[in-house]
Amino acid sequence: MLLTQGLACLRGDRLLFKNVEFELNAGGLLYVLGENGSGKSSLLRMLCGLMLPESGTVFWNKKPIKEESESYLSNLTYIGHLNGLKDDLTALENLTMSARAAGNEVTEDKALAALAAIGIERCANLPARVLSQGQKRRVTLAKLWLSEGKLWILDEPFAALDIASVSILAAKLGEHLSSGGMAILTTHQDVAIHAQSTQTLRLSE
Amino acid sequence: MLLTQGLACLRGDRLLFKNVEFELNAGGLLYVLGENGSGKSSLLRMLCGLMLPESGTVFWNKKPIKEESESYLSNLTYIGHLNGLKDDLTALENLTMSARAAGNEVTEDKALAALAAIGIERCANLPARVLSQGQKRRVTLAKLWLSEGKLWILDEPFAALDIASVSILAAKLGEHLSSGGMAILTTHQDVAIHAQSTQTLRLSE
Amino acid sequence: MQWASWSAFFNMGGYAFYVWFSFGLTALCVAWEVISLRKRSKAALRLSKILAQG
Amino acid sequence: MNGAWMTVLKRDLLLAFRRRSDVATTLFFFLIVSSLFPLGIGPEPTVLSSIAPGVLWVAALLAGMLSLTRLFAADFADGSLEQMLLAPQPLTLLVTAKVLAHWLVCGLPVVLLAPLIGLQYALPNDALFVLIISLLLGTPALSLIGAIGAALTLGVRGSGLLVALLVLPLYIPVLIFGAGAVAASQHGMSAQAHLSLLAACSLLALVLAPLATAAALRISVE
Amino acid sequence: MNGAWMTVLKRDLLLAFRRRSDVATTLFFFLIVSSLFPLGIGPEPTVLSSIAPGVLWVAALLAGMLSLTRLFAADFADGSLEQMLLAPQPLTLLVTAKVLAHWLVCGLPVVLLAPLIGLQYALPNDALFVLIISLLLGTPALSLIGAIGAALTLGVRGSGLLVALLVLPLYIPVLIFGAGAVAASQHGMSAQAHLSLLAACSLLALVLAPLATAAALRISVE
Amino acid sequence: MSINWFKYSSPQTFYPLAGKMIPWFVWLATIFAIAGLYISFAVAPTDFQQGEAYRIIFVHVPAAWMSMVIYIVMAGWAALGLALNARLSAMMAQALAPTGAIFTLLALVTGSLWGKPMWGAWWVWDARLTSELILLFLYLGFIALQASIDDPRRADRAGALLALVGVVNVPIIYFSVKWWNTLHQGSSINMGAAPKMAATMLMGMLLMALAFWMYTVAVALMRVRCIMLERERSSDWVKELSVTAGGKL
Ligand code: HEM
Ligand SMILES: Nc1ncnc2c1ncn2[C@@H]1O[C@H](COP(=O)(O)OP(=O)(O)OP(=O)(O)O)[C@@H](O)[C@H]1O
Ligand SMILES: Nc1ncnc2c1ncn2[C@@H]1O[C@H](COP(=O)(O)OP(=O)(O)OP(=O)(O)O)[C@@H](O)[C@H]1O
Ligand SMILES: [Mg+2]
Ligand SMILES: [Mg+2]
Repeated sequence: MLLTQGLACLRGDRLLFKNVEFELNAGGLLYVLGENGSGKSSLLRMLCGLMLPESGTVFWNKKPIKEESESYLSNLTYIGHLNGLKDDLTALENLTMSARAAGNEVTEDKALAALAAIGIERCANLPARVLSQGQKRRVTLAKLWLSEGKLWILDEPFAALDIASVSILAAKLGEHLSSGGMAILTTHQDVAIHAQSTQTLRLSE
Repeated sequence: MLLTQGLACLRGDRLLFKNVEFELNAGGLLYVLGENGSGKSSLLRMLCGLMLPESGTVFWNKKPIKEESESYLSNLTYIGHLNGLKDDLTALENLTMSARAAGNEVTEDKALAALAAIGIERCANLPARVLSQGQKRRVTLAKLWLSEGKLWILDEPFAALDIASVSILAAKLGEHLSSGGMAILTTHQDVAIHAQSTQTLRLSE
Repeated sequence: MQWASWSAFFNMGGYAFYVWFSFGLTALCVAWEVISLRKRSKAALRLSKILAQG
Repeated sequence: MNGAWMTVLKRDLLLAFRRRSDVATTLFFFLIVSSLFPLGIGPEPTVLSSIAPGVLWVAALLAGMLSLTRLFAADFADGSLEQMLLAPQPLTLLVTAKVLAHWLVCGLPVVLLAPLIGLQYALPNDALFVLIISLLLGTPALSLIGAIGAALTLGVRGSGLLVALLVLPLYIPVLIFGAGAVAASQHGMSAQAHLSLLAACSLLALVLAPLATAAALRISVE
Repeated sequence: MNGAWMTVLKRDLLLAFRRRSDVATTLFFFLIVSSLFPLGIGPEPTVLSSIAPGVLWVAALLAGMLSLTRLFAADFADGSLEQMLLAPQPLTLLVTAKVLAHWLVCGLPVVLLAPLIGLQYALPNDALFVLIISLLLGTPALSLIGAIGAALTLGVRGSGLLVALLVLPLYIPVLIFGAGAVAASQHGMSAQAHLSLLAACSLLALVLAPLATAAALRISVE
Repeated sequence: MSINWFKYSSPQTFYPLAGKMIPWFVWLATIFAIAGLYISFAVAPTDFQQGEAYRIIFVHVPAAWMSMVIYIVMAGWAALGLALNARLSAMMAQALAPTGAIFTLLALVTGSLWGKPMWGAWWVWDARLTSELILLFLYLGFIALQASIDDPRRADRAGALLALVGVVNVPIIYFSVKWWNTLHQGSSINMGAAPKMAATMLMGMLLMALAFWMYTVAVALMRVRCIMLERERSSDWVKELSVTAGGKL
């Protein structure tokens, strides 16, 4: 359902990669691997449409994402390096409001359940500013439990997580894939995720 | 010559370490080790006098560094996480000016020789902004070849360096120590440095 | 011809300062722009030459 | 659709409430700047009241502009802006919610404070009234146009004064009509024409500025 | 000693030269702000020339203050500030070098541009002359006092307007004497007294401000 | 139809093409300027009201014209660049801006130099003068914005957007300034009152304007070449060029 043709990325005056092509269907998982600075995050941002490719196109259901923007975006859940949390809002407020701002009408109960699922219901009413790095990351990832989108694009989701949370997240990913979802991940860690079809894309300089 | 008594460090409301004590004499090398966030950089900054300790004192030649500030600082060369390079100055300008601003009157030739010693004379006339991470680090480290100070305090000097530069720097450190200098390092890498006496200080949570 | 003599021409009916300043400044701007562009182009070529050879 | 819009508005208002001191800073800036002039110019009431419309409007304009640097900066730094761009709702719409929140928090208080300062400048009552109306009609345009500048200078170095350079020239029509309205009423003329033009400026800005801001945000996030 | 001082000065000047556009922004801000007032107040030359001293001084003050946010920010972010603190030379001395560089780059051009704007405000020749002298004597105080604010707000969020709050009240004496000098000469009186007071302000600031700035820097770097 | 525009819009092919075009425009500019200067100083008669000072018109008016034309052309290139994501268009917009700013400045300065002997004041807050001043600010904003963004592609697009916003605003600014002036009080000076222009004067102004125009094209091409060299610094064609041109450096 997600298809790319001849993607190339220019940063400054350096060509990070060119001719990146893959096809991702329902239930498929794609790993994007490479060293620091090889362009993984740039690729994911391109797939989301946040960055314009130097050349090439990204297709969703056979149409360029530019033309299909609304249906594509309502199917997309992206979590980048940045958490997108407001220091002055509580974990719960952060989660509810960011879901609602993305057009996903969630109740407080649902949001609380999502926080519980990833094991931080305890912090629900603490302002994000006092949370530790890993806890912040988990509040952000709780969004996945509320997501109704088919395509998940996650930039180093396991970074800063402790072992227990990593396996919770891996299980959630497996569940998403087995129910016909798609996922694209970058990671520097080795995590087992259960998927029907797994592809690997390696970026190198 | 450098002596600490009962150093403690409080960050936010967390006590990072307490009761850190050591003595470092001519020719001595001190490794400061510990996980990320255990307080290594904070300790080094305390030793320089950039941060006030929560309790305890740092002595230079038996006097608290506060009282001996001028003689201490003119013997000290500190290189932290940050490179202190100006993007818009060339590598050579950066090196010369930062040495001169520290009261060390160097000629351009000397500075060029320092750059050559660490293998980046080629980049001497490029603005720092176009240098790669490792090249930037090397321009900063070139200061050691110009330094006349006895005490070197280096925060992760080997980070971002390639193998060749690591051994050049290790050799320089060995030379400094054998001529009666002192050095305090943090590092996550295993590098062999030739020293008369080596101590290790491990910070843990 | 308008001008009785060269000095009349340069005097511009008493408005020499204003007229010649205007025209002179214009010429100066033009010259400065052209020269600075040539310099800039040379500097760019020199830098990429360093990059090419280094 | 509406839900997302309301959420963005509510979130920004909530954040402003939790950060009350930031909001107060804008007001103080307005107060201090407009109090500097009597110090620089002298206490003569007739002079002061004749320059009051211009000075108050310029102070409002500077306060609004300087508070604008913050409009998207925090969202940009913490990643919320990316998420806003990826929402299925049109970005233009969400931008209006953010600008409305900014206006409610920074524009409206300035409007309410202005008559107080107007009194210090010995403005007569009906001019004070026109001052409030003109600020009410004009400050939305300031927020809307300023948003373009704020979006364009996201992540740019030394952005503090750059916003000023981009935005102040675009503010000039608003300044002219706004100060003109007050001056007209001071001279016993009708402020009607100026006020209508001011409203027209705001309407035009309401139509065009969110589009431009959204485009600028997309460019900045890249 | 002298060498380090000269080097800091030279480096900052060189950097300013390489970043000309940043410097230019300050000047343009000054220009734009002082052009806004006629637009708000009206083109009448007599009114304009009577408010010119105050307006020009306030604009200079705002431009100086807003450009100050940058004074230590880059050094703080890239680590040069740490190195400056570790230099064996007294920090107070190095601070004066940085402030001098800032004044040469942001203050002096404003002083030189001011008469041009004074012409736009129909100031007579001798008032223009006093304007230049007063700015020459007064702007160093602005830079010196502003440096304290810039050092205090390093690494504090939303610092843009916070600096304003800290610094503007301290600027008031300078504003009063500066604008007063020009106004006095406009009214045919001697500007001597005002100018002496202005010079006294600058001298006092020269003695005290570097000490305070150095202390503030030590606190911020921790 | 047969021309492949995309070929010429790549910097690598446009660079030498521009290099060949520059001398032509320089020559044209020189010829027009000589003719224009000849008319302005030798042919045009003395004005019975303003004396010789009126000869400033031969730089003032063409400079004022160019300042406006260049802004529009610049915005046009910017819009094209934004719409087609064409790098060359954005570079052209960037290359035009400084020249536009210079002409604006020249119009202001020569206007002042004219105003002093004619009105007795260097400056009045007249609608036309004020809007020319604001135009200068718009140019400067564009230049400053582009100068402070490091990523050139982003700088292009941000600058283009600003230029477009400015173009929408220019008429609004112009009319508001006009209104402002007329509503407050009648300005005592009216520039429209200049004497009916003789055909020779018009001719002189037109020639000078043409000279400025050709000069603008030549300078913009020169600047666009510099921008290409700087941006594609690490590409093969620039490296090759720099090495072959090395002897001349
Ligand atoms: C700083 C002062 C001045 C500025 C900024 C300025 C600006 C301009 C501008 C923008 C134009 C072009 C307008 C158009 O073609 O529609 C123009 C044209 C002109 N200016 Fe000025 N001007 C200034 C001073 C003067 C003075 C002092 C005079 C004469 C006393 C003057 C006489 C003219 C004339 C005759 C034209 C041509 C009008 C036309 O083509 O319709 N200007 N000026
Ligand atoms: N605005 C920019 N201008 C120039 N170069 C840039 C810019 N942004 C990023 N880069 C460079 O692009 C490269 C790719 O960055 P990217 O973030 O995509 O890497 P990554 O593979 O995700 O690395 P990591 O594993 O560290 O997350 C880096 O080398 C970076 O320096
Ligand atoms: N201003 C501050 N307020 C509160 N906590 C802080 C502050 N600055 C640092 N810390 C905390 O102090 C701890 C020690 O930081 P420090 O930089 O000394 O660690 P480190 O051992 O050098 O780590 P690394 O190996 O990553 O360099 C960290 O956990 C950090 O979160
Ligand atoms: Mg990454
Ligand atoms: Mg550390």
